[in-house]
Amino acid sequence: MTTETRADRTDEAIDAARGLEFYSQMVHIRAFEDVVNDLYKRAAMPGLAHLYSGQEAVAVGVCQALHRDDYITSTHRGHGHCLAKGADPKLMFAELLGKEIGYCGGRGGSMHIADQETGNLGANAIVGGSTGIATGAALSAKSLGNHRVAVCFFGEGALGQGLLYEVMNLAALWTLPVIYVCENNLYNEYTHFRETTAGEILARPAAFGIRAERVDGQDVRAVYAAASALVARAREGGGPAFLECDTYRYHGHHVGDIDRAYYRSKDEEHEWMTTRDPIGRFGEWLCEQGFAAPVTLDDIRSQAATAIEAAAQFALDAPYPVAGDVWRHVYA
Amino acid sequence: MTTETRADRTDEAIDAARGLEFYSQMVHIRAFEDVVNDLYKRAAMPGLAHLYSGQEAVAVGVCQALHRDDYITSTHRGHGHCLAKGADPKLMFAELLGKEIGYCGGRGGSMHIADQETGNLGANAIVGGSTGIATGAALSAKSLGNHRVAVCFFGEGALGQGLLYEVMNLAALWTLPVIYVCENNLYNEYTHFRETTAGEILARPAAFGIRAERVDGQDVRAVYAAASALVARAREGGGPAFLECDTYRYHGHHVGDIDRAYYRSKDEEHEWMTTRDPIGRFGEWLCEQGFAAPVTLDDIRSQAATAIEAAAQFALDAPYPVAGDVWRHVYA
Amino acid sequence: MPETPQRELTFAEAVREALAEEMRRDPRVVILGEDVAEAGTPFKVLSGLVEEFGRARVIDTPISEAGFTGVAVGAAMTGMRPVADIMFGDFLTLTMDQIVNQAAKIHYMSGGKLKVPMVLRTTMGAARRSAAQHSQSLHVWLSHVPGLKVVLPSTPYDAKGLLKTAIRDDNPVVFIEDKMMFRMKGPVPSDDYTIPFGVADVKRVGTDVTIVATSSMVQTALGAARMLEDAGISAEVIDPRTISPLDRGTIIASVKKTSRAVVVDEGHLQYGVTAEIASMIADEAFYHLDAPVKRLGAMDVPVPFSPPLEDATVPTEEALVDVVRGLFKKT
Amino acid sequence: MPETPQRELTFAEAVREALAEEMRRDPRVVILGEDVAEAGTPFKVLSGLVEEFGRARVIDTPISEAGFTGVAVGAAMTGMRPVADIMFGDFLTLTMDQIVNQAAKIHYMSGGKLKVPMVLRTTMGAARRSAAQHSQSLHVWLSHVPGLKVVLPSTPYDAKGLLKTAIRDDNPVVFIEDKMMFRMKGPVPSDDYTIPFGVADVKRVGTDVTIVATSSMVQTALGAARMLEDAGISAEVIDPRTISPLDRGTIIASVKKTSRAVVVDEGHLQYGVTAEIASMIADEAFYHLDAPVKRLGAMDVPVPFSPPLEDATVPTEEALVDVVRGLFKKT
Ligand SMILES: Cc1ncc(C[n+]2csc(CCOP(=O)(O)OP(=O)(O)O)c2C)c(N)n1
Ligand SMILES: Cc1ncc(C[n+]2csc(CCOP(=O)(O)OP(=O)(O)O)c2C)c(N)n1
Ligand SMILES: [Mg+2]
Ligand SMILES: [Mg+2]
Repeated sequence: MTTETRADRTDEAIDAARGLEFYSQMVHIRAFEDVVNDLYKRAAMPGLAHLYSGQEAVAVGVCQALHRDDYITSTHRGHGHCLAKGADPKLMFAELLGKEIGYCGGRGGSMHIADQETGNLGANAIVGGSTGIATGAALSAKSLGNHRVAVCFFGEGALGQGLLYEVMNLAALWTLPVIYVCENNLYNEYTHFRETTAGEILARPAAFGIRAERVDGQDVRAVYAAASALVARAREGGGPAFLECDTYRYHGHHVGDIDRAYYRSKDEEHEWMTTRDPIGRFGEWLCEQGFAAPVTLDDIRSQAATAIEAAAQFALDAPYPVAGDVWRHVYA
Repeated sequence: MTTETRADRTDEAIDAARGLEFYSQMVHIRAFEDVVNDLYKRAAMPGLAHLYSGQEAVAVGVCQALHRDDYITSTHRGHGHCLAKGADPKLMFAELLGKEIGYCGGRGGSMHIADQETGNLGANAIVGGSTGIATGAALSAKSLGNHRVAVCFFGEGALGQGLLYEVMNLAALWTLPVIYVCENNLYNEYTHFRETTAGEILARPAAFGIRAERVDGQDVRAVYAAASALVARAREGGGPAFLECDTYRYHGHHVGDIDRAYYRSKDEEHEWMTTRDPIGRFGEWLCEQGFAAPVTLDDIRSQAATAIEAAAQFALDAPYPVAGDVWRHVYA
Repeated sequence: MPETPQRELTFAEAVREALAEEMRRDPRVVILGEDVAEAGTPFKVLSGLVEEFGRARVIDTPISEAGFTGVAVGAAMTGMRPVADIMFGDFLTLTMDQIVNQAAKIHYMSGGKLKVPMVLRTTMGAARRSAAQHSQSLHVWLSHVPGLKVVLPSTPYDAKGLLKTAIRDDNPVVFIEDKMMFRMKGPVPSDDYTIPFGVADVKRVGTDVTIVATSSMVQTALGAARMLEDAGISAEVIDPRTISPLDRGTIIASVKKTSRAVVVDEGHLQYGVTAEIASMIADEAFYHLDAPVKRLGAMDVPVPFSPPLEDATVPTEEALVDVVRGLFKKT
Repeated sequence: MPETPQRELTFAEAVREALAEEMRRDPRVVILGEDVAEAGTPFKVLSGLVEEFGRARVIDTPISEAGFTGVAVGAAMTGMRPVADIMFGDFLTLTMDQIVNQAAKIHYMSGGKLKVPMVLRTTMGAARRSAAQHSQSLHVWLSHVPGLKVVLPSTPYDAKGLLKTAIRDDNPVVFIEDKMMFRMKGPVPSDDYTIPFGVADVKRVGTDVTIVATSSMVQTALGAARMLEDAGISAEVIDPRTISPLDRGTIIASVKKTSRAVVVDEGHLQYGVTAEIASMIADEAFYHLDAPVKRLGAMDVPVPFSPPLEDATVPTEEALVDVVRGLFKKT
């Protein structure tokens, strides 16, 4: 099985409209996470949340390669996946605030947000816990012959979970249309992945006969190109693939993780944020191509900020579930 | 990480005495299993047993590379490992018959036989279930600095279990002295391993940075040579290794598995038994080297048969535990 | 039980027939597990199914209990109705995350939007000289988990009807068969019938004591009831059939009538199924009880291999008779 | 409790002190888990230990709960005394095979020859807005398994003494800390003391009703007892401290004195810890009870994220007061 690096691969055609769509999505995710962080700091959000800021190019690049009825499974750090797959920020905020109108009636919250309508089978608070689900969705797609593809997003921390290897074996044996997207943001919580990950990451899926590639996860064009090829291949019956995306989370492991010096340096953070920011880099490219002027991008960003603020306000104003409804939905 | 085939590697020095010892051990294991099968057919043994016949060269070749205080963990098909590590057939039969004097006071039986004195941490009836234990024993060895090595025997079916990958990752990260010995006898119960095992077996451990080799498991010299090198390397701090041994079980999955035509052919069985039998091949080599005359080997075989029969009789005559003792040993 | 004279099937045949009928009825039903296809499982319960339905619907898996259970969960969420086969109930240990943290909770966590219509078929029961890792009855764990249903059939008739209900249920259902019952015969209608969950079955009517028994312990209880009859004690035997949901009403009504109760289940005694049922009876029938509610379960030891030891660990008819008789000694 | 005026420590500090003292005493004690070293766990319970004992004894692992638990089992069998740290009790699901089929049974299956002296430290408890996969209290599962001991400390004092006992025990011990108690303060002697397993602690003496409470529910019970006092009801609060082994004698003696009992535990109600204890009381104190034994547990729903829903699922002082008062209404 081939393992190769696709960072410098040429794009699937991204025209101006498509490019602005990518940009807008990444900007919306960033704005969403800024507001989540703010809600936390204002003690307006129950519990904690794991912010996706910095990793936007992965969710957007991959989800842009999918159809609306393709499946994704997501993680504790799942807001970006959810938005990129097409969820409505209003209903997402409502879920994060535990409101009845939220995607899961407030029962799930940030770590379990799901949106069946856009094929999002749910975030998952068990590291690696959704790898079986994504593989099962791919089995359904194959059995039902509906030509859907399933994408399983997970952090590199999930490489520690045996379940991943069990299901990769199944996916390879059964030639299932599933793409395992490993977002390597360098840290399993507060521990560098080099301390938890022996050998070579790509060699692991490759050993199971799974096509394995690596891509610069801060380059949305590269992610989109790699994902498009692998998704097309899976859709045509070419079987599973594994895509490692090198990326970085800008905030702490969760919103409360403020003092990070003991596990990563400010310099490292600064370096990633300034030289590899997926939004900044893609914005420059859009301008270089003449697809947008800087001011257009400024507009997109400020409109996004406004829209996201409004969505949060909608959620803040929405009512909680009534306690008497706690029994609902235990059984279908 | 290197993955290579060692079938044709030259031996560690095997002199006449050593050679006869290897031969005798393999012959004892074969005789032991024949008697187990017979006890089952005579309804003299409770439950079932999984016979090791055909795979003797693996247990003997590997255990000969170990010291008495090195550790092994074993499987449901564990009689061969237990004998090769130095257990007494009398006490083994007693265990298989559920007698008080058995290695585990009759509490464990065939699938849980353990012999602390020879470093055998136990057979295990959970496929892959002992991979953590062996790795933990290696952690002890490293922490306590006692220069021991742990060998984890398992069938290729355990490649399906996620736990194996979790602990291989740990062993590689921590450079633990553990050797994962995969006895590939082609079948997971009644299913050919090709239907359950995607990709390349050796590539799996190699992906975790574990030295991975493959050897003809029907050639005790090759197994011994490969194991000796890997054990020495581990003992010197060189870290974990994985040794795939190609082998074959002569009997059914367990003693009751008589009609096997639906999953493997008589021809296949015949082929392995006649052209690759580990005892026959090694006997020929001993004669070629002038280490033994055919009649010496005949003697060894008949003496083994007699000794094993006597051991079984000892066990048949031994008393059961008293029912009132059922509460003993729940807690230490 | 239907009234016309009927075919007799073994328990294993009843299970197989339920699966075959449901697979014919609904193409979304697939079976996943180790050695389920040509081998038909080591217990031969599934023999013949792959011949009828093919390998795309009777799917041999690697030895990956967590993996294929997880795949079943995902498949169930996206339009299939998988039946995952865990060869020995002891291996549930490997699947707990997928069953408990995923399957059981997904419907609730999604606010009712996602469903996981799957069945996890597995086995329980000791006395096969299989030792501590192949003899457990761990069903109480799953009964403790909201979102799961747990079914313990005790006859071929119940097995067929309950399994069909399980397959048609939109929730994850754990269906547990006692290995010792596979060859037990009983009447099984050839037509399509289902048995609702949460409805206990009075397996024997009696007046003096209520024995609540599950799975193969129902047979033990019926045997004990016959022995008690000789001693002049009339035992009513109630089989909850599903321990989650549990039909509390039928049990309580019986105890209010008999004023005495014993609960027997093959799981370990301590923190076992009998604790829930006994404490419920002791609470809800408090003012009707003439004696304490007694419990009988497997001894709290890992199941030993040695026959005389193993035999000492499992509840027997004699032990049950003794417990019942004890209720009539004191006043 | 010792009599001299004492230092106050938080529950987390008490746990850390027990670990530090045992690690100083015995070089074979090592800690294995995710983010246990420099991070000191997300709860910061282990902060400072890696600085004192180094990375060879406070070992960061990959996110491999089954793997490092299995490694702990093997290390325990061969001369170490590992403490494996499972961040959230919800992740026990991933380790069940290693704990239940391996650790719990090895001593028995080997006829007493092999030992597994290890501690599995983990957490329990809801009310942190952490939703269904980070809020469970699954301790009843482990209490059902012969070969394991299960410890539920309810105060800093108990935490230190019980953890030291756990580390010195030659059996696998599951030690479960309620996340909501980590900041609770209480007196903790600085000297070396241990608390024996299987000995319940009467946390409050009373005469009218016995409340058996575990873990953080002990605090709930003490709060309820104060409220009940105002209503003229004197409640005795008993904390079993270890639910396996369970000190049946102390509980029964109390109930024989008070004639009424309520059992409260934070696990789900159905098939939960309260069932064992309540059924035991209803049996052994049958002739002394003036009212049925009542049980209070977490609601039988996956723990919801939304605050008003989550709050409805956990037993509260008010709910406990209501249950107790109910016992005095009927005669
Ligand atoms: C099975 C399991 N173990 C531990 C945790 C606690 N935990 C939550 S997130 C996390 C780190 C995950 O790292 P990674 O997979 O790289 O994702 P990232 O947070 O970097 O996006 C851990 C250990 C968990 N949720 N599930
Ligand atoms: C976790 C688990 N799943 C299933 C089984 C049932 N089982 C016992 S042996 C076996 C096949 C093992 O195949 P392999 O590992 O190749 O060993 P072999 O029998 O060939 O020696 C299976 C599936 C088991 N014991 N444990
Ligand atoms: Mg990460
Ligand atoms: Mg095999």
